[in-house]
Amino acid sequence: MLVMLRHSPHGSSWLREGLDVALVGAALGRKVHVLFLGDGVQALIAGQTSGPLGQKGTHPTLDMLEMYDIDTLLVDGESLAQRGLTIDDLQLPVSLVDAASLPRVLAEHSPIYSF
Amino acid sequence: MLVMLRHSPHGSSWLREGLDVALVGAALGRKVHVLFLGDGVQALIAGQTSGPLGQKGTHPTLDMLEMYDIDTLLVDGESLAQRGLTIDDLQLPVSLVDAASLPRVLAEHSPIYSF
Amino acid sequence: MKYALLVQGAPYSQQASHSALRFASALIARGHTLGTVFFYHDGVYNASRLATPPQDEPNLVEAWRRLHQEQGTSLLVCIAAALRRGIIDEREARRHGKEGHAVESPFELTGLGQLIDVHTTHDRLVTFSP
Amino acid sequence: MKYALLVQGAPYSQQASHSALRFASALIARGHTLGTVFFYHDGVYNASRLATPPQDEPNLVEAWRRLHQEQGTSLLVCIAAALRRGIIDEREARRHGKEGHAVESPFELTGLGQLIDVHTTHDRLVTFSP
Amino acid sequence: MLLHILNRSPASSRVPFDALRAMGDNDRLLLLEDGVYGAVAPLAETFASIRGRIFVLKEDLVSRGLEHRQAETMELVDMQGFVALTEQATQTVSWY
Amino acid sequence: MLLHILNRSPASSRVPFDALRAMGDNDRLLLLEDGVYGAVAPLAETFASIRGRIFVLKEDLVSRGLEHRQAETMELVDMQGFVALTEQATQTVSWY
Repeated sequence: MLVMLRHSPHGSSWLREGLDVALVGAALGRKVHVLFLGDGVQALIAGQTSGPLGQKGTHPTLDMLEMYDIDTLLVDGESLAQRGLTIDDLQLPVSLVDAASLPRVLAEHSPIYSF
Repeated sequence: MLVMLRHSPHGSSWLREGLDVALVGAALGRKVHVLFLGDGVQALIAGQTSGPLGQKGTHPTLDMLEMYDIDTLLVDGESLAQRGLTIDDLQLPVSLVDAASLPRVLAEHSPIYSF
Repeated sequence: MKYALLVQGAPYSQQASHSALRFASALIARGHTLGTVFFYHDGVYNASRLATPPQDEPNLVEAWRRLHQEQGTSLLVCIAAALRRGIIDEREARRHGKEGHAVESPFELTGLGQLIDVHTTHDRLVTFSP
Repeated sequence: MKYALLVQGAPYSQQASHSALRFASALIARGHTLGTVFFYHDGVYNASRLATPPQDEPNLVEAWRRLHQEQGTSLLVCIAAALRRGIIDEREARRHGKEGHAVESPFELTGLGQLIDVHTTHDRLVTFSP
Repeated sequence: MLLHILNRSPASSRVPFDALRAMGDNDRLLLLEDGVYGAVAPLAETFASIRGRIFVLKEDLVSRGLEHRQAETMELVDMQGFVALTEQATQTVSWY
Repeated sequence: MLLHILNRSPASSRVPFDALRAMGDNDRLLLLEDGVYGAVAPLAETFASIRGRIFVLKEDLVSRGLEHRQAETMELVDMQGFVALTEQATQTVSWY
């Protein structure tokens, strides 16, 4: 299954709730790939902290993905570039997806969840 | 007072709830002006209907504004143009606000509510 | 075909619930089955029995309930998303020492695993979000 | 100065409530008063006494309540926005024949007029929205 | 073939552009809710590259006062037409 | 002088552009929540016209891992600095 993450951390619960779907899928034995797209690429920015009121943020969850055997982290290159980011800015090793490959990533996965 | 309406009808309750603030303000004797901006200009498109499940929409409320002595309806011209609309497409007579006047509209009103 | 819907919008704030309910009627009219509606994110607010909409507006909670009665559709509410939002049933209310509850049958609090399983038991999943 | 806040985001879905609570602490630290918090749109969900967040996350309903206790801040909830969203108090529950309620003191269901009046009784209104 | 479902207008959101980039050559796009504002010129030009594969939910167009204003590249479907599109697609992807 | 408060990023939303158009010559803009993504190049160029009048909420920048990445045109304020901005402005306008 593919979990598309399109929302940024801290601003809303979309990212956290999308990650929960990925973790539960993996816990149930599904092969889970994650695609970061749009504002979702900002989930990967290194150096995030918890929120000022103690909101946990999502960066600790990202570090847990590997423990759940979720090791295919795909990142849309154009979304990164639009935001002035490169893979060196990210907290985890990822696979860049270029413009030509993006539709193929979606075509090759089923089911697809979009958060 | 100025009520800025920046959301479209039917998609969410922002527009309805913003209009309610305008109506209640007028009912309490405040002089209320309304500014349609961004997606909010779409509130004025003529020929709207209720939703397929019977959702009331906001077009009947717009027709009630005059009864509440809310007769200054300001519309951001650039927001209209971006959406391919002209004042002939609208259900009510409005005053167009051009780019130079927009900041002045905000400066001249207090309080300002933004929905 | 057997359909499932994922509903993620609050009922009186966004159009997602309306669209999902209309889609539900249409798929049934075309001879399909609606097996499951899964409520996640702010969609869990659709399950509140305390919702008191004005008489002249659609009663969405009632519409979901009718789907269950007429079609046997399961109305599943993600428990983790629901608890923090105050959408608790009698059992959770007791467990957390709260008086009163917001969810009752035919809505069921359940784990996210049920959303994952939807794909093995249904032919299509369509998402309605704010 | 005397401040009022308008909060329009659901508490566990959007950052608006967090920002508003932090702003509240900061303005008090600077010697101002927080007279009123008005909850509108999905902000009314902040008033649900049934919210049951995980222990390791901020309890926002509790944080609002503490503001009232420590500062005397009025916690006003728009009644029209609240009723359709299932945020009802005991009186509304009785009136609509519902058992159970989601709002209790120090949150108060009130009309939109109170939001309009804020400007005559407060020096600043700051809006936190999703 | 995937059916992409979009409820955002290109006048206020960048999500439509992400959806377009993710679409395969045979994929289809359905505009619904506030997405239908994108069916009208000049916003409709956003979707020029998927001519023949773009659909608009009629009920949502009508309730917004946009009936008969959609660009000619847009094919109208009613709710049952939307269901038919989901039958034909292997799966759906929602953009919001 | 008005204080405009923006929680949307120009990468995903058009709202920042509406806010800029509505700003007077002396008005100020505060970026907070997801708005702080706009404080980093190249998105920060969106706000080139209001140099000297644009502020960024530090806590939100830090929690998103963007500390020290903001453009030099951006002035950082903490929550108390945000309150100070609301003291100085006659009123605030929120863009979301």
